[in-house]
Amino acid sequence: MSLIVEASVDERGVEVALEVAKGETVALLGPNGAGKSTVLSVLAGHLVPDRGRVVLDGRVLTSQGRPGERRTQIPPHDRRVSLLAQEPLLFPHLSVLDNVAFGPRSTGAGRAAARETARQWLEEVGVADLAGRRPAEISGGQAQRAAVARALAATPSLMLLDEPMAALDVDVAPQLRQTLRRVLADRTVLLVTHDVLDALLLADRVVVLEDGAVVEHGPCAEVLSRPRSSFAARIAGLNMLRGAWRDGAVEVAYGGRSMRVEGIAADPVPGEGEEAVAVFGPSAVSVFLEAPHGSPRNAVEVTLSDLEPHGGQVRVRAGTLSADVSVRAVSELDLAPGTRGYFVVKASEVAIYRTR
Amino acid sequence: MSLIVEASVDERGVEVALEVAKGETVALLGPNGAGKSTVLSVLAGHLVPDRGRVVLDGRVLTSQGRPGERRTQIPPHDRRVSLLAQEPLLFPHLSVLDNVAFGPRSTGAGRAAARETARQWLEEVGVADLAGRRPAEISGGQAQRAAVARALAATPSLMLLDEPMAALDVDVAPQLRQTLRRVLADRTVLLVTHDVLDALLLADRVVVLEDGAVVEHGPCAEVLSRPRSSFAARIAGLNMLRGAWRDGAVEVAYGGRSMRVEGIAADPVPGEGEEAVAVFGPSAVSVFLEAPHGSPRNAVEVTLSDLEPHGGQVRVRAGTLSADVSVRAVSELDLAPGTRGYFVVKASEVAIYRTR
Amino acid sequence: MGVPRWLFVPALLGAAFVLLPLVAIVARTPWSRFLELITSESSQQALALSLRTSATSTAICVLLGVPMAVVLARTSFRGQGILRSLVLLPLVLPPVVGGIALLYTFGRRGLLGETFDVLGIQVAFSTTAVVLAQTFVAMPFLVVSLEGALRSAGRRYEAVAASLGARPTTVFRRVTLPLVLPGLASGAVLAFARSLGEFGATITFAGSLQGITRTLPLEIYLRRETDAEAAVALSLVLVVVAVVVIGFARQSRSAV
Amino acid sequence: MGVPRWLFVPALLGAAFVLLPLVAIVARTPWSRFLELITSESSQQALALSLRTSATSTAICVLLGVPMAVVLARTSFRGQGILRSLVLLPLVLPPVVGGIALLYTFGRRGLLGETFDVLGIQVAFSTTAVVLAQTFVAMPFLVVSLEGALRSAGRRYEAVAASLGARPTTVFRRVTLPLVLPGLASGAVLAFARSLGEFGATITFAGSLQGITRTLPLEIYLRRETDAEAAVALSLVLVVVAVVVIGFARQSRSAV
Amino acid sequence: GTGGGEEAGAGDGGTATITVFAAASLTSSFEQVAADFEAENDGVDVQLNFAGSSDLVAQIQEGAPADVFASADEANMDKATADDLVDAPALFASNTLAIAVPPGNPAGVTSVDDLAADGLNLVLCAPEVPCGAAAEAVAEAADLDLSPVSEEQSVTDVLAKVSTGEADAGLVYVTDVIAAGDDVEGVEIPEDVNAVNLYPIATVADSEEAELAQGFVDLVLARTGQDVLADAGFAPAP
Ligand SMILES: Nc1ncnc2c1ncn2[C@@H]1O[C@H](COP(=O)(O)OP(=O)(O)OP(=O)(O)O)[C@@H](O)[C@H]1O
Ligand SMILES: Nc1ncnc2c1ncn2[C@@H]1O[C@H](COP(=O)(O)OP(=O)(O)OP(=O)(O)O)[C@@H](O)[C@H]1O
Ligand code: MOO
Ligand SMILES: [Mg+2]
Ligand SMILES: [Mg+2]
Repeated sequence: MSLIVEASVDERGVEVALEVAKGETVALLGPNGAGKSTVLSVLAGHLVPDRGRVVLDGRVLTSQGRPGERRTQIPPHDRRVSLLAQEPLLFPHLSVLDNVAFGPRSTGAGRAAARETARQWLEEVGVADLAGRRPAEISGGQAQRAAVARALAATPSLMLLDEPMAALDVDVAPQLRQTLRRVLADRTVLLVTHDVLDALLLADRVVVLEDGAVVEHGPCAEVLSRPRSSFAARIAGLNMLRGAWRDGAVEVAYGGRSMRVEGIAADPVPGEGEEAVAVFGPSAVSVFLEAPHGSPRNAVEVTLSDLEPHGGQVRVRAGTLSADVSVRAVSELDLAPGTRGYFVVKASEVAIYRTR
Repeated sequence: MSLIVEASVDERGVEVALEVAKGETVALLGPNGAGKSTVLSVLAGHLVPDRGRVVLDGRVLTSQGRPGERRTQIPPHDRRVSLLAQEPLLFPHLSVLDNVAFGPRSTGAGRAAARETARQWLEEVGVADLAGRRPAEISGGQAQRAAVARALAATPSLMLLDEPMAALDVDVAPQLRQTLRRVLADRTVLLVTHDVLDALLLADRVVVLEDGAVVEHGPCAEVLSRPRSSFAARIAGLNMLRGAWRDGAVEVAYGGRSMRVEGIAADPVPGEGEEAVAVFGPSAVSVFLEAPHGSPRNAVEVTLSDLEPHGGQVRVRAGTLSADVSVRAVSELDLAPGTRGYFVVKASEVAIYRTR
Repeated sequence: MGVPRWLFVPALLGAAFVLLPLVAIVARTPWSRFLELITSESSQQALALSLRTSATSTAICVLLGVPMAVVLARTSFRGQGILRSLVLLPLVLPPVVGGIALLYTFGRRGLLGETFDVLGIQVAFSTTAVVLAQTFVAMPFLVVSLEGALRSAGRRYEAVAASLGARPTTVFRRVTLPLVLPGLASGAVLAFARSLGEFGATITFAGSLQGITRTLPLEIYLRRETDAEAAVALSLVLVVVAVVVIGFARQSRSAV
Repeated sequence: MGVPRWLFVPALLGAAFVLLPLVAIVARTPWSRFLELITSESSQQALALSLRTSATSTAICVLLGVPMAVVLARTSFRGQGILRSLVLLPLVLPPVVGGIALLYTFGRRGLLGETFDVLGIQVAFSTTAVVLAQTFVAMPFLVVSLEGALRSAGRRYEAVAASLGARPTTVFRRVTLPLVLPGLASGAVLAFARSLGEFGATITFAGSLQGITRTLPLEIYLRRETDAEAAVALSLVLVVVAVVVIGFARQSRSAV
Repeated sequence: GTGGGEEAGAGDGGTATITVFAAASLTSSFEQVAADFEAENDGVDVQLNFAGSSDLVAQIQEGAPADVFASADEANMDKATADDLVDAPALFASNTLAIAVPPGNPAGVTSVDDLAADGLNLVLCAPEVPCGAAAEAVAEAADLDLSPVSEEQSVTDVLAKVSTGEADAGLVYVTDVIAAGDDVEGVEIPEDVNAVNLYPIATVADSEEAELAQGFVDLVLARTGQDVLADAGFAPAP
């Protein structure tokens, strides 16, 4: 492992342990306030954890509150860890070019060489024409791109990126994503994002944080196809119901009622009474106004909260569940927010597995 | 019209004219640096245009460099225009609650009433539990939500929102989108966004800016289904080729060659030699390794630049064009970045129309 | 963390340079007579007068100086640069010349003397004159530090407040002032300290009447004529008072 | 735009209060003898000496004061609060007492006197003593304004720089210093102005000899004994020099 | 006439105040005289304003509320009489110069002639101030070419340089040597080369308490005042 972290920050309710292998890119996902930026601050050395340990390439960067171990807190500049924070924070007194050249210069490059490197990175993120401007004279998205270039131009052992793609226009986002994909390929990276696409394309593994703790981790594809946390399910666009495995079905409490959800249980089959989740895609869900008859079906009584267009179909939401139905179905059934009905899904479309 | 704007800011190369009707929400789209934030600054009164006029509900807020007209520049606080900027900029010395209560208090509400209003808005955006914290003690996304609440709690004649949904997690984005949809319904709003979904769900009309000028405007659905600007096409996820209408086809220069694109020309049919665009969705595009034979087809020779998963299929990009193909096709044809081939689309799937 | 190590060398040198003379004073203080010296009636009166007048002049500096700083930092008009330089002048004027200038202005034969005479106000040689002299020399301190703080705080938060409908007065009271409070506090501390140490302008403009215009620095000066050690002892009192006041100001500030 | 209207009333009052005494000085200046007075050899020498020593002491203040301000603003250690108050003390010490303290320290029989004697350095009655006196009184100005600027600039940019691999020295040189340049400039202007006007500590510590230790303020005092009008004329020269220097500093700063 | 003030304006236990402007070198003497005056005159309060003589003249010129002015030299009193600010002055004391040397007399100064020695750190008052004029007179009378390392603003400044050992010798008033106690040692200057400085006192023309003011002047000139002054080392006025 290149990076091994264990850190508790009591004031923020964060207690996290995770690892990143050399050359691996790990996406850190989680709702607002989950503790993602906090983890990055600890890694960058800007925040001293109450207890914890950070080891990068065998070097102890932080060791705090560990009995029998020497307190260590390597200062930020000596960590070979670069952080692209949530705000661009371009140095206001330097031109965009010199902002990007700052990293190379600081790590020993000559002025001309650093500027040359900087120019290349600005080219990569598509703002080379703004090289001479001051940060106050460029737009929000342009600043974000320059900040990405600055972070990339530094060549650290570990890169921390906090939502590098926020504030970027549709035009540049895919282009920058390609750039990142290429340049991050052989770097060790921890990437905070709210965008599944970023996770899928850029990361080898994802780690999901909720309320300051790791609730799930694994290869992207696995986490996104078989989410165990509700957050992962939501970002994967999947419906998830959680309950106890009893008698060959998951007993779920939903909307104040208890019900049994049947499906295909994956190996290892959950033990009796063990926590399990039932997961199914919105496209597997049909919407009915009356409770359907016919046995191998799961039906959940719902009140529609919201409809929105979704790639040629309509995504119908009801609480935490959603269904994708055709436009025709919507108009035939006269679906609208407030309509009461049933979300129905065949047992063969439901995957059931243990949560750990 | 509730709002009428005409403004030129020479230093930023911006020259824009647009209108917003009373109670209407207009989405302002455009690439980074197009001038979106600049327009909002002019409206909010923070930037004095070199030439221009801003009229809100019949009241002249700005009038600059217009011969025969009195110079006017109503100060920001007197405009009844509230601006949610790209950065949250919460007052660092006030609690989150008092930040949100600031607008109501400033416009005359008592302390208790203002706090009550503030509490409701914090509830709406889902950070009511952070009411007592200082801005420095909350996460980036939480700050963004509080800033949204603060902007909403002020009850101005015109609301300006600059990317209100950036930095929000997948969890809260839809929820906040619903909130905005409800509360913006009868307000006059100008909304800057990079997200088509925001435009579709929240806005009545969209205005597309490119390089400081309005290149296109109209009802959302129309602009997104029949884009006339390449930016609108891209955010709508459509392919667009632009050229001159000659002999019943659009003559396009693409990849250094000239070719003819056939399709269904919409009324009014373009005049001979007039500029026209050919628009088609990625799902209408097939990918071949050899030039296909058989007549009513348009084929573009391309070099694949990039492939990414896209809702069960794979989106294959080549320059500005993209095609959605099945995973099987990708593996059968062994498609990869760098592969040379042909994007082929039936004439019946191509819409052709004039650009103005 | 984060501060280059070598910086501590000149920092220590600087601290030593400022602190050694203080140590020297303490070393030469006649401790056996110390209590007697500092509890004498004239010392007590002088100290009380110094504290009273310095507090008043600091208050006036805040009342007039904050608006000046705001106007200098937040507006621009022709001649602003010259005005800013002129406002700094009491800094550079030797205090006695400042005292003369005040006499020329508020004295019976001064610019405003007649006006004041008609109003029946006698400014010179009264406690009011002490306050005026202190205010004159202390004002630039407050204005300069506050203007700096205002400039570095920038206008972005004020813009946000205005767009939320806050009128300029509200913005000033609820955003501008709280944001620059640290700058205002250190400006006020500077102004208070300068007032407390003021000597030249006071003796020239206000005279040196026990209990009325003889502040602690004047008392020190007078003692020095006859008893240099006593002057040193009293200076030490001034130093202690200043340290206490400054420390107190810091504490209550960080408590806010 | 944006400044509450009513603020202009106290601002004007404050400006008038500071400016009227200057007007009064100008009004009393003996214009017929003005040129003769200010071009006399002693005046010229005093002015030249003042400019030279003030520039030197400002440079020393920057060299030692910047590190002190950085250490105070960017580190925390036990006793820092007291140290900060102590560093402010030369502000509150009546200059004459400051001069005595310097004598007790650098004088022949002072704390460091013997050390200096051994090194063959004679501080007293030399131009060096003038520079030391000016540095002593001017240092707190630089430290206080710079520390304020450092605190309000915050540490976020420094954190970014460190995460880009910049060592503390690089951060200091390429981020911290440029960011607080306005604060440093106004601190240096304050220090220069205070040095230029310094009287009490100089006369007490350095003495007063034409061309060597008699700076312009000392010359003004001496003239005043025999010819008050001449003193006023020379004060005006001091004022003009100060305005020019301050104005110049501002200009070159905004040009950066 | 020590009783002069008794019948004056504030005689019957009122709260009359007179303000005496006196040269700083008179501080301790005049504090004593004022106490005596208050003791003799019930209900009368004497306010003392001490500063350099030229400061005091400037203040009186600008309308300061003074009743009595005592100067350390005739030049400053002359300024006041020239502007008709004071009534006819009377000389009430005189002072002569002495050489002050640090305790132990490290440079071994024993006579006026030693002041011209090479390498001696000599401090004088500047010629513009009274004690400096006197020093010039001494140099001339003794036919010495003095090259001081500093020409100070006031006697106090000269004394400070000497008492701290910074200077090897300085010329100050005899009274200053006495007041400084152990801080300095005095070396007498022979009468034939010494200079005499005269102290005049006068009532201020605008005084609202003219009788009390005259009473104070009288007290200074009377035995009581003269004794106090003699204790401080002043010689009587010629
Ligand atoms: N203060 C300034 N001075 C000069 N030019 C500026 C300034 N701020 C922005 N610009 C330039 O003006 C143009 C418009 O900027 P604006 O901020 O309006 O863009 P935007 O559409 O909001 O972009 P984004 O999506 O990145 O926020 C850009 O080219 C930018 O570089
Ligand atoms: N300076 C602070 N002091 C105390 N609590 C804080 C501070 N900064 C953040 N928090 C709290 O700590 C928790 C974790 O915050 P963090 O910034 O790590 O979240 P995040 O996962 O980055 O969220 P986002 O997606 O909104 O950026 C949140 O509950 C937040 O309110
Ligand atoms: O009037 Mo003085 O104080 O002897 O120079
Ligand atoms: Mg965050
Ligand atoms: Mg913008």
